[in-house]
Amino acid sequence: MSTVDERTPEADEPEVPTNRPPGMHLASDWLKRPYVRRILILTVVIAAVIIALTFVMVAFMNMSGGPASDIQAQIEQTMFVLTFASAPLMGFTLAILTYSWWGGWGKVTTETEPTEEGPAIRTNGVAVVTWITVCSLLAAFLVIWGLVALAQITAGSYGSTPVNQQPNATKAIDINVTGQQWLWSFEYPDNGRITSDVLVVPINVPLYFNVTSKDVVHSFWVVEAGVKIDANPGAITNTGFTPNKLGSFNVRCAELCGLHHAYMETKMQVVTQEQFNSWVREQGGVKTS
Amino acid sequence: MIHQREGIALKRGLFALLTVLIGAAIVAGTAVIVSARGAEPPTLKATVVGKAQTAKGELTHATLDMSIFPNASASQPGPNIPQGEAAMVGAAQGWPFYSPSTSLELPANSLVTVTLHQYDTGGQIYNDWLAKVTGTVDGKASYAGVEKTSIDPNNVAHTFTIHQYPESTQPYFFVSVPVPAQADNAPNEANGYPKPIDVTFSFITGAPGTYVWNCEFPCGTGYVEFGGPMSQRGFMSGTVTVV
Amino acid sequence: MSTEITEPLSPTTGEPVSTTSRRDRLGVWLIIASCTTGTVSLLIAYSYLWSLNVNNAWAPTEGSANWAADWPFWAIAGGMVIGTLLIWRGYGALKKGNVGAMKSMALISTLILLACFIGQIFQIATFPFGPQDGAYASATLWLALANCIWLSLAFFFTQALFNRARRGRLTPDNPSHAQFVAMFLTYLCVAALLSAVFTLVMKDSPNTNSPTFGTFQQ
Amino acid sequence: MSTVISPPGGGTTVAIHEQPHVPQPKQVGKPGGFLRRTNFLTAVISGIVLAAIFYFVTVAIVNKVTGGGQQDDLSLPDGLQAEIAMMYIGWVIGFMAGIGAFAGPIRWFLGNDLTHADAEYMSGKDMGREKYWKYTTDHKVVGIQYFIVMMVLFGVGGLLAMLIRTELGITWAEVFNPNFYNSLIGTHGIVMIIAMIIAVTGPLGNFIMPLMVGARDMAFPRLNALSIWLLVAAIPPLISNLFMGGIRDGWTVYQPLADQSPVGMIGYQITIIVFAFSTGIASVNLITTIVAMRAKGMTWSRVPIFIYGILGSAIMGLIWFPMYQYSQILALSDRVLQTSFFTPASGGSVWLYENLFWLLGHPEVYVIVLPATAALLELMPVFLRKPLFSYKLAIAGIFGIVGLSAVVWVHHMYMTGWAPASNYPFMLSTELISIPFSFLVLVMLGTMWRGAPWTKLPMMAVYAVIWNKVIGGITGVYLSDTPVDQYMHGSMFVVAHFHFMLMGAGLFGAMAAIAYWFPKMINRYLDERIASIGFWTAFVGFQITFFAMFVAGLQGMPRRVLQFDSLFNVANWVSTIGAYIIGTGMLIFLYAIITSWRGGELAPGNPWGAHTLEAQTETPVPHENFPVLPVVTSDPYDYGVPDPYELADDDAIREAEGVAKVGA
Repeated sequence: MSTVDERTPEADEPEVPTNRPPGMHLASDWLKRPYVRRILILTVVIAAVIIALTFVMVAFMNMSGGPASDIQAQIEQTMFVLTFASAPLMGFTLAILTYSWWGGWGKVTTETEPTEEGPAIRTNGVAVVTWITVCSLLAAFLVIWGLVALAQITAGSYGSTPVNQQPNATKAIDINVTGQQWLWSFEYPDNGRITSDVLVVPINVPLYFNVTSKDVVHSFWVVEAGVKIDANPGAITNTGFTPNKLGSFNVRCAELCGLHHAYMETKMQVVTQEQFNSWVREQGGVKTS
Repeated sequence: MIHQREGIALKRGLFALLTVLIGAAIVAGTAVIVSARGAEPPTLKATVVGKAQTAKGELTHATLDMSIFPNASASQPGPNIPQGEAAMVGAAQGWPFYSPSTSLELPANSLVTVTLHQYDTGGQIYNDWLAKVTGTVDGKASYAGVEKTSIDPNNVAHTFTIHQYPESTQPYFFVSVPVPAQADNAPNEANGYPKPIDVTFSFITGAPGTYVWNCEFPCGTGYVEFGGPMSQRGFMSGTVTVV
Repeated sequence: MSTEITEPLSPTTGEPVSTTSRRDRLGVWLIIASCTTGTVSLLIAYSYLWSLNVNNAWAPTEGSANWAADWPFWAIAGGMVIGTLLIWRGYGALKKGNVGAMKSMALISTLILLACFIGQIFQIATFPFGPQDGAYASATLWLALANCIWLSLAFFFTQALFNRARRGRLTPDNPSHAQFVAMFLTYLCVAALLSAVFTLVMKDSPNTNSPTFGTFQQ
Repeated sequence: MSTVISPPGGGTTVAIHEQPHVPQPKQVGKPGGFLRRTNFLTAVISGIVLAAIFYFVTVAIVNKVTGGGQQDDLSLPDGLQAEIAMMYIGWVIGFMAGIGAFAGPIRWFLGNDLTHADAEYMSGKDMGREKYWKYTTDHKVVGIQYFIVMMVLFGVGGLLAMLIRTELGITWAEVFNPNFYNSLIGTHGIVMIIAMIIAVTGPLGNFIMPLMVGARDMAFPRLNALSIWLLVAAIPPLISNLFMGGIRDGWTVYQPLADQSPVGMIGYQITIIVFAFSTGIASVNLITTIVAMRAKGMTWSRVPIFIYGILGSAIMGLIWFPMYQYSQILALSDRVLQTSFFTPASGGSVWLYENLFWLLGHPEVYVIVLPATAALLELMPVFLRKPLFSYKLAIAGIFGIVGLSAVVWVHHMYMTGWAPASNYPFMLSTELISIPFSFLVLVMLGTMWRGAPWTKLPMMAVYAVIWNKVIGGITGVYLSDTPVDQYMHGSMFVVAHFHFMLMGAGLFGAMAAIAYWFPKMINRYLDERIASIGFWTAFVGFQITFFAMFVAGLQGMPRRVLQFDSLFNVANWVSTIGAYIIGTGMLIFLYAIITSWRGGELAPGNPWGAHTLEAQTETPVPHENFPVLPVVTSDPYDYGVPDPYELADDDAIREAEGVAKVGA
């Protein structure tokens, strides 16, 4: 087989058992092996491709006009970080996969079972320990980053603490979101309890949503703002965000809710404070002081 | 020997192809049958009656005439969903329904006047906001001749609510009109139903698009009375096509 | 494995019964583990609904007059415990070679469990609420129903022990089935006692200001 | 006892001699007794009869109670709820009675224990094809029965999948009525989930596992037959829901929406309740067999890794399935008895349902993925002629997953708002579970490392599966991260992700495993060429379908919708084309199975030169599996030649790193 020379060691490697310290321990020796070099190159290439793909993913996420809030921006940033962090390991895995599949270590294409046995590698302390360490560190990093990001987002959307206890949210607007089969309706308790089928909100003002349902479970999803919370019957859930982009965005239902689930959609119009006040007035409400 | 092998390979290839074709045929057949079984009722076109002056200038004026029956009867057979389908979904004579059809077709950029003849009893609606008239011309509807912007939320029979189809390229469209209930002891007339309450309202359609509409009053069966006719096309929900 | 066997062999596999019964015991343990999860999910349902009091509809209608009486739960559980102890007792006697004791113990235990079964049905029939009367009613009803099903099983098992002892299938050197039944009954007792404790301890819900269904009033 | 087989590693063999004079209980009637007269046909007949009886009796009772009038309380669901429920229950009981499932308990109750003759009849000894249609206890028969049932389920689920993609591909119209579409996705989901749960542990766990541990049969042969026939009895109610209004709530059938569904929902609930029994019984059987019936000398450090995979899967199924079962029991009682566990207006909680459901719902994913992964780990050394890399790490990975699977379910409920604070700990546990998974990845990579693969379909499939696993893994990292999940939850991205895990890793892994053990089960080779064509066509189609679905999800397309913004059109068109390619590939693979089954090339006892025990007995497998029970003297991975690179350093490193030397 043509690949035999790759599987037999380099000239400077011991052919027979010796008492010299294990070659595996010398990274330099290890890196001299041709297949190691090739795999490392493959790793770099694949990792680069993966990282490039992240930009494509985020581009897709922003196709409908987002991000319309810091929360969505933060979500996209988190995606970048997650991908960057896990790209090397993923690249290495796929590199070995590709290399072995492509036949870098040889191939047996015979009908009968192969006559040649591979190297009897039962385990390898260095490899195991390194791998476990790296994976654990990676996981630890992802968790920590995720926890911090979650804490920030929760703060940004007021988590579940009432809005008046929010230091930065003194002028926030309360909005009662009602999901029912198969409509969203929005009530503005601060503005004379006017009700609307479209979510009209002023830009750069923190919004605080109380969400509930009249019947089954819905999920209140302001797509471009990256905010999602279930509307549960018999319970009130909270979320919120600060729109930072003028325009019209999508509000969807993200939990199957029956016949017209697919049509349970409406718009979020982010307008200037003046436009908002005039809208409130023509709805017969009182404008926020 | 080799020859035989190839013959076998060819034969097997053909049979594999055959398997795929059979599979495709099964899928296609099922799709056709099912899609035919669940077909929407025949389209109800709004009749154009001429021109009308509106805030948006002179527009084509079309009218639409529908009735809401509390149950099927000899005089009103009810939506003709296939017999088997009816049995499967437990469709009962007692299911209320919009008549003559639930698949509506309206002319684009025109004034549409809808008249509903309402024969059904009712009660309280979950969301008081839906007892308000929304999206019609100057937000009013005429109830037996009286113009109102809202009705008593404790005495609603049904609503006629057109809402957005998940399509951002077509104009946003939302119309919701509550329909008051008959008195429970209203005397029946010859056709077995009480004297109808007539509700008339007009709205202006925009550019062509597809929408859906449904009743928002819990007039079905099951949990919160939104099962049965409420979750079955052809009774209390349908499509609106603006052409 | 040598041929001089002091203990009987399983007629179907030819292995010594100690081997097969060790295997069967493991199986019984696993079944009990699985059943435990089931009981736990009923208890979760009870305590979770109790803690939430959704829409203020935990309590059965107005006032605390409609809580189910406590003593039936304890009476039934007590009966089950006695029945179980009898089976253990019979098993002990059986191992010592006293088949007659096993027979009588199994018979008495059967009668006790039958009484419990009837009592359980009576309790369900006389609950001061129907299944529709809110979360407490539902959860309590199902704790009782589950117990009812368990009891019918237990009755079947103990009666079977009696039959098998009579037919000479339970012998001092092959007593394991009595032990399996006793093990399962013990689990049933724990389940029954747990539901008795839950229904005793968790009555008025701790959550008094749950939101009214479909509104924003807390 | 003429033939003596030599166990791997060429150890000594001893025979457990059948005792010639085992004292037998009195033989009642002919061997087999009642079971001589029962088979599938009698089962179906008695099932239908009893279903009819239950139905009409209940109708009579209900009419007596309600006075036969039209129901006046509109809050009751439409249709004949209790009647239909009782009909299904009647079907199940009647079917099991007709197949003879109750004969055993009754005989035990009366004390007429089985004789050896009875047992031999029940295990289908010297019986023709009809044993596949009877309550046969032989694990080889049960394995084949599972194989057939699994393929039927995949057929149904696949058909529904094609219908779904057709609807989503035709973006300009509603092909199906929305309520039918909703029940379509629900039925597709649950049928496929059931099929995947049994895909490996069913056929291979029953047929191969006892051979692999060197046992003559499963620990509880009659429970084995019970589990398969319970499964068969459970399927008709599920499929019939499509003709009774359907389940319009997705496979998770979240309450209380499910209460609005027509009577079809009852079919779903009965099916899950029965299927949970079937799974529980099967798990008890698998675990006991693995723990108590291993061959002499097969210590825990010599057990093939596939066995560990089955064991882990069975443990999770055993412990967690009752949660799902009870959630459906309570839902059924909400429907029929009007209790209020999940109806908030009268004190129920939707969060209670979601918790009970996902307490199984997540471990179930590993119930599916673990055996498939373990099967690949099992066959890689054979085709690479190398030992399994770091056997103990693989075991650690499997049990790490089993342990952690119990504490991650809330990541399905990040966005339900039931306890926002719980998102922190559960995000932690969810990310932690990636560590044991990484163990398994390292084992696979290490086994590949410097090995020359024998390019047969099973080995090539391993590459495909690992690729899918990596994609599923990285997207899983996004979803397990609460902030990102806030965008992804309930979107098509999730759908694509779990298809990469369940189908990409689970189903394709199962296909590889089937291809590997097909010669042993059917004693004919699986037609390499046709099967490969089918496999790779399906694989390519799979990538197209679900990468397009990722795109749709990122663009913000929610799950379970039949009409959507034209922004998602392109992605869905591509996805549908890909789905049709998958269908084509799967049909070709199916044809390969059928044709090889009927007239494939006969296979020897050990077609791949494996060292595991099932490869040591001849094919077709004798009724007693092994003429002489084997004795194991080493683990089955003693492949390969001493490695010049490693000769010097093995022990030094192991001492240095404290990693124990594995195997012989």
